[in-house]
Amino acid sequence: MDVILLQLLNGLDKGGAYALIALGLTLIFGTLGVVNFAHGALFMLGAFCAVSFNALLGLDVVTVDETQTTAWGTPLEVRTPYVEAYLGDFGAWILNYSVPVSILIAIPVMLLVGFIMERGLIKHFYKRAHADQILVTFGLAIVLQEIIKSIYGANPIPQAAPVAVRGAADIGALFGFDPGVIVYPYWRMVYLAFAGVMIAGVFAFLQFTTFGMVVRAGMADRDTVGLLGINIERRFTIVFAIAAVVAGLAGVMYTPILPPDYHMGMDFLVLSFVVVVVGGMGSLSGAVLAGFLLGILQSFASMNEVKAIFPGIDQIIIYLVAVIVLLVRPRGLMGRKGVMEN
Amino acid sequence: MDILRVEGVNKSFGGLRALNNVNFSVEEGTVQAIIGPNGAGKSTFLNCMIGRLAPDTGTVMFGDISLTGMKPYEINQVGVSRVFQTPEIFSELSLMENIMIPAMAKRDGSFALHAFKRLDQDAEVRDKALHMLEDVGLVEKRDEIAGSLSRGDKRRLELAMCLSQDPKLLLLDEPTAGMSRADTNNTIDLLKRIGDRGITKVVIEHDMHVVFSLAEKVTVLAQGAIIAEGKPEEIKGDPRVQEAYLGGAHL
Amino acid sequence: MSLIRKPLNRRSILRAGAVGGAALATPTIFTSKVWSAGYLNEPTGAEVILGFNVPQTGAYADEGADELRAYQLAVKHLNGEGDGGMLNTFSSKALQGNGVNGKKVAYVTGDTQTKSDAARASAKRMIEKDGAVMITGGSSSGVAIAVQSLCQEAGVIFMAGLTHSNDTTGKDKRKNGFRHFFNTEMSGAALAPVLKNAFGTDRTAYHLTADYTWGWSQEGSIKKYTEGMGWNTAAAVRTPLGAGDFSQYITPVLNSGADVLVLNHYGKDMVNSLTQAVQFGLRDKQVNGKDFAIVVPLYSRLMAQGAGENVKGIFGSTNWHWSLQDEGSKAFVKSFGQEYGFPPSQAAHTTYCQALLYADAAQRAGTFEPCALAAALEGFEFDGMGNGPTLYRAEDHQCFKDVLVVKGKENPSSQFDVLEVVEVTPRSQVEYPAEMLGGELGACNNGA
Amino acid sequence: MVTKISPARDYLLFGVFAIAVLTMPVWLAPIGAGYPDLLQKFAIFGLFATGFNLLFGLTGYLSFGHAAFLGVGSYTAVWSFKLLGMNPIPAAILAVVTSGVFALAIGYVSLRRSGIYFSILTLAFAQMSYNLAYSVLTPITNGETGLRVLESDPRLFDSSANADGPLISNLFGIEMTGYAGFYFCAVVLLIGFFIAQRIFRSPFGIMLRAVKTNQNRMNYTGLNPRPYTLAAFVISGMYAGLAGALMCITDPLAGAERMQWTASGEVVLMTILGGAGTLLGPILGAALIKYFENIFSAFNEQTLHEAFSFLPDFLEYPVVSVAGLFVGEGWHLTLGVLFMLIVIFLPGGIMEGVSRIGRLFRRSSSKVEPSGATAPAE
Repeated sequence: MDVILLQLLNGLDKGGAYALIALGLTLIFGTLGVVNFAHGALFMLGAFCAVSFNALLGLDVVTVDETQTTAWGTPLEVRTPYVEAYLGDFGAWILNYSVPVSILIAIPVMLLVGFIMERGLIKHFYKRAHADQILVTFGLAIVLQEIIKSIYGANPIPQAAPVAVRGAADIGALFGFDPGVIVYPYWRMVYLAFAGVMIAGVFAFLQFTTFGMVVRAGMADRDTVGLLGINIERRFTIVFAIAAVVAGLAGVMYTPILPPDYHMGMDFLVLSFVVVVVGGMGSLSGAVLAGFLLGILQSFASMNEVKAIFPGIDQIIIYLVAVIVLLVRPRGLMGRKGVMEN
Repeated sequence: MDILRVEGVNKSFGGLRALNNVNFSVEEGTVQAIIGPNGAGKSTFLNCMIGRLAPDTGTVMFGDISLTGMKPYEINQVGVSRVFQTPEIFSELSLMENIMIPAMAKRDGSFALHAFKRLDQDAEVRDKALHMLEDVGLVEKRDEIAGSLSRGDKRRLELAMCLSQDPKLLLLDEPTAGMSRADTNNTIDLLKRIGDRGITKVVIEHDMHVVFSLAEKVTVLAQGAIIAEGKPEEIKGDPRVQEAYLGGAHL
Repeated sequence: MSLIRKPLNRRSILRAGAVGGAALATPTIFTSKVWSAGYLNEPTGAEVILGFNVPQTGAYADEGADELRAYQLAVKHLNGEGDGGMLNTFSSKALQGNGVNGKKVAYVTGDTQTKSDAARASAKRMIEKDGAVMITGGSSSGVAIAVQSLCQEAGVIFMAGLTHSNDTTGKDKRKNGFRHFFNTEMSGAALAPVLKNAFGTDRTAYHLTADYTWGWSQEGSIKKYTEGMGWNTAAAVRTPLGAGDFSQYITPVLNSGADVLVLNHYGKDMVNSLTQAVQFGLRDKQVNGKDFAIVVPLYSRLMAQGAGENVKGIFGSTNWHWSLQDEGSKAFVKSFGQEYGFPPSQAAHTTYCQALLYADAAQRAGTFEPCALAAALEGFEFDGMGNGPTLYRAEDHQCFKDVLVVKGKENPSSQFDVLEVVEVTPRSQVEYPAEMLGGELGACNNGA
Repeated sequence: MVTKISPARDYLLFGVFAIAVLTMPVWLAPIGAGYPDLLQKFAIFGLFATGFNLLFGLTGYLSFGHAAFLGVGSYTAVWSFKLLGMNPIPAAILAVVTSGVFALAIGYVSLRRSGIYFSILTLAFAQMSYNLAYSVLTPITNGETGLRVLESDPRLFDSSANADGPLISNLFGIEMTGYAGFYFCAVVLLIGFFIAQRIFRSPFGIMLRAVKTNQNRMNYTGLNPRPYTLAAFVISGMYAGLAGALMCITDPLAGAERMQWTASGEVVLMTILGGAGTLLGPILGAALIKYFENIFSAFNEQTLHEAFSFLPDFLEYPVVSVAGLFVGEGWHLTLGVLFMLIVIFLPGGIMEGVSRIGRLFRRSSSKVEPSGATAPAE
C-alpha cells in the first residue's frame, strides 16, 4: 500500500514536470504551427539562468593567503562571495534562496530570448515545411547548447535547494501511517505545486483574458482569425515568449532535482515531443493529461514487482503507451483533426 | 436502365438530420442535376454516394454493385469519378503527370509496383494523357506545375483527370463555382462536348444558368429531403421549389 | 574554408594517391599491409605519431578534455619541455626527455563521442590517415572494448583510458591492448574491508545498477565481496541509462528494510541518483537502529563536483587522487597545476601514465613494433607513478597497484577538494588470478 | 519535371556519379578525406540517406525511427558472420530481408497515422528497440559492448584454416577493410543509387509523389495510398538494413547506439541538408555531416597554429582562439551553424544551391530559359 502511494506521488511529481515542459511546446504547435526542436534548449537555458545567477552571486573577493600553498605550489587563494562580504546576512539569505530567486532573473531573460528567437528566426519559418522548421530549430538548439558548453563545460553543475526545503517530509505520519514509511522531499513537493500554479496560470491567461481568447481562436482556426483583421503576428510573438518563459521556469525549478548540464535539453526533447503528441497536437489540456499519465505509468512500471513480470518494461513504457494511445486514438488523447497531419 | 439507384438513405450528424429517406436514381447516359439551397444536404448526399460518408440506413447501388461500405478508391475502380468543389489536383506535379496518374490507375488497378519501368517510356499512358490535355485545351502547358494554373485551368485539369479514366458515372460538385461568366460558358461547352461520349453525369450546382443549359433532369433537395424532381422546365415553374429557395431561412 | 587549409601529412597524400591508383587497376593488392615495411605505420621520419582518442562531446566531454590536457603534458615531458613531471620519479630511467627512440613525439586528436561507432571511426582515421602507431584514451568501457578490438585487428597498440569494466582485461582482453586503470573486481576487494570497518558486518544492501555491462560488472563485484563479509542483498534493481529522474527507483528503498544503498552508476547517472537519494533523506535515515549509508563504488572527482554537497561522507573507490603525497603524484600535480591552474583528475592521471608507459616500453624495446612493445610491457614492474609499486601483468595486460578508498569530504577547502582518501588498499589485497575473468589474449598483431 | 528527363540524361548522370564515387580516394585526398574509413562512411551513409529519401523525399512521410532498421541490419549481419561465416554476401542479403520484415511490421502499424503522429510512432518503435537492445536483449545484442564475431563462433561455411587471422569479413579471400571495403561499399551504393534513380522515374515513383501532394485525390482516382506508402517504407527500411550490414562488413561490430533517436535524427538532417526529394542531395548531405564529424573534430590547437602560422603572431593567437571554438570539441557548433545557414538561405538544401549556380551558368551562356520549377502562383 505504502509502496503504491509513494509511486503515485512519484508519478504526480514526474507528471508535473513532463506537463510543464510539454505545455510550452504544444502552445507553440497549436498557435504557430511550428515544430520547435529548440524547446529543450529553452528548458536548458532556463536552468542555466539559475546557474548563472548563482555564479554571479558567487563572484568573490580573492585574497591570497601567502602562508598556505596549493598542491602545485602557488599561493592559496581564499574566496569570499561579494554578496556575503557586502550584504552580510541578507547576502547569505540570497545565496541560500538563489534557485527560487533566480526566477525573477529568468522571466525577463526568457522573455527576451523568446522574443529574439521568434522575431529573428521562427517568424520566417511559419510558411515553411515542417522539415525545414526541424532543421533550423535543431541547428539553433545545437548552437545554444554549444555556447553554454563553452562557458560552463560539460559537467553537471549542482544547484542546492534552500536549506529549509532541502530534506524530506514524513507525509505518511500526517495521515496515520507509521513514521518514516512515506517520506517525500520538500523540494519535489514545491516543484509539484509550482507546476500546478504555472499550468493553472497559463490556462487562466488563455481562458480569461481577451488576448487569450484571440490566441485560442487562433489555435482553433488560424485563417479566420487572420481574416478578422486581428494582428495575429504580434500575438504570435507574445505566445512564443510565454512558451519560452514556461519552459525556462520549468528548467530553473528543476535544477535542485537534476544538476543541469548543457545537454539536458536534448535529453528532454524526445520525451516532451512524446508527451505533446500523446496528448494531442496543440491541445493544452491534452499535454497536461498526457504528462501526468506518462509520469504515473512510468513510476509504476519501475516497481520491482512489475519488472519481475515484464523485464525491461520501465525502459520502454513511455513509448509503448505512446504507440497504444496513438493507435486507439488517432490524434492523441485530446487532439483535433487536421493539426500537423501532413 | 438506371446506372445509380439510391434507396432510403438517411444520415444524421448528432441530432441534425442531414438526409431524410432519400430515394434517387440516375438513368444511364443522361445528365442529371441536384439543386437546392445552402444547407439542403447536397454535399452530404454526394459524399454518401462516393464512400466518403457511410449512410446510417439505406443502399446506394451502382448497377448491381452496392457502394455502401466501399472505400473511395474501390468506388472509383468500379467506374465512378468525382470533380470537387475546389479542384483536387496534384499541385506539385506537372500537368502531364497529373493526367498520367489516373490513366495508370484505370489500367493497373488500385496498386501496382512498377518500380523499374520508366514512366516516360509508357507510350500508351503518355498518348492518352496528351490526348486528354488537347481535349481540354491545356496541351501547351503540359510541363507546367499544376499548382501554378489559374482556377479555371485547374478545374479543367481535374475534369481531364476524371475523363482520362473513362468513368461510367461522373459526379460534379459545383463545377463552375467561383468562375467568371466566360470561364463558366467554356466549362459548359466542355461538359456538353464530353456528353457525346455517353458518360452519365450528376451535377450539383447553384448556378441555374449552368443547370438549365446542361441537365436533362433536375432533382431539388431541401432540408435533407427531395421535394421535386423532373425536367428543367417543369422544375422552373414548381412553386415548392420557389418556396424552398425564396422562403428558405438562408436567403 | 580557410579552416581546411591544414597542411596535410605528405605521407598520407602519397599513400592515398598511390593506393587509389593501384586499387583501380588491381583489386587484390590494396590492403594497407602492402604499404608498410615491418609493421603498420612504422614511423620513418623524425616524428612518431600517437593518437589521442577522447570524448570531446557528450556527457564525458569534461573528462575527455582533462585526458587531452594530460596527454599534451605527457608529450611535452617526453620531448623534454616543461619540468619533466613524473619522468623524474618514474622508476624506469630509459626515457631521456629527448623524444622516443630518437623521434620527436607528435600527436593527433579525435572525438569518441562516447559511442563505439564514432570512437572506432575516429581511431581508424588516426590509423589510416594520420599514421598513428598507438591509440589511447576514452572514458567508458564500451568504447574501450570497441577500440581495443579495432586496434587488435588493425595491428597497433591500444592503451586504454578510463575504463572500469572487468571485461576490458577479462572476457574481452586483447594482446594489443593494455589497461592501467583498475576494475570493478579491485573496487569490490578494496571497498569491502573499509565498509566492514565503517558499517559492520550486519548490513543489508540495496543496489541500483545502470542497466548495461559495466553496471552489471560493478554490481557483481560489490555483491560478491560484501556478501563475503556477511552482508545481505535486499534487491538489485536495474535502472535505464540516462534515466534523469530516479525517484521511482529510490522510493522502494525506503521501506525495503535495507540500510545501505549501493549506486552502481557513473557519470550523469551517478550525479543524479546520488543527488536525489540524498534529497529523499536517505543519508540521514535510521534503519534497524543503524545509520543509513550510501556507497558509490566508482568515484570520479570531476563527477563528484557535479553532485555538490551531496557527496559528503559517502564512500567509494578511485584509481588515483591528486591529494596523494607520494613523490610521483606530487610531481604530476605540480606540473599539471602549473600548466592549467587546477589539479588533474584520475582520468588525466591514468592517461598521462599510459602515455609515459607506452613511450618507456618503446624506448626499452628500441622499436615501436607492437609485438616487441607488448613484450616490453608484459610483466613490467615499475614505481613512482602515484600508485606505489605496480605490475603490468603479462597474462591479462592489467595493471596491479594500490587502490584508493575515498570519502566525500565534510569541509572542502576548494571546489577541487571534494574527496578525502580514507585508505590506500595495498596491491596484494586486490590481486586475483588472471583466469578468473576468462577471455583469451590471442596473438599479437603487427598489422603486417 | 521528372517525365521530361530523358533516359540518356539519366545514364549520363549515373555515369558521372559512378566515376565521381569510384575516384573519391583521389580527389578527396587534398581535403583530408581520402582515407578508407571515411570513404566507407560516405558510401554507407549515402546509401542510408538515399533510402530514407525514397520515403521522405517522395511521400513526405517523415520517419523518425529509421535508425532501428540500420541497427537490425547490423545485428543480422554480425549474426550471419557468427553463424554462417565471414562472407559479406549472405550477410547483406539476410540483413536486407530481416530489416525488410521489421519495416513491414513497423510500417504496417505506423502508417495508419500520418504527419507528426506517424513520426512519433516510428520514433517510439526505434527507441523501444534501442532501449531493449542496450539492456534486456543483451544475450542477442551484447548490449553496451556491441556484438562481435568471436573465435569460438561456429561459422559453418568458413574453412577452419583461416580462423587464426583477425575476424574480418572477406569476399572470397579479399578482406573487406581499407580500400577493398570502400570499393565494396561504393559498388553497393551505386546499385542502390541506380535503383533509386529508376524508382524516381517509374510509375511507382510518381505514385509516391502523388501521395505527398494529394492523398484525397489519389483515393478518388482509384488508388489506395496505403500499399504505396508501405512499399516505400519497406524499401527504405531495406536500404537502411543494407547500410547497417555494410557497416558491419567493413567493421564487424554492431552497437545498440546505432538505433538511438539521435542516429535517426542524423539521417533526417542529412536528407534535408542535401535536399529532400532530389537524387544526389541526401548523399551530399551525408558526406558533409560525416566530413564535419571526422575531420573538424580532429583539429586541435596544435594543428590550428600550424594552419595559421602564416599570420603575424598578434593575429595568429586571436584567430586560432576564435577558430578553436568551431573545431575540435566545438565541431558541433559548426554543424549547428551550418544547419541554420543552409536552411535559411537555401530552402531546398545543398541541391538548391547547386541548381542556382547551374541556372546562373546557363543564363550567362545562353538566353534566359523558362524554368519549369517556378513558384506556385497561390
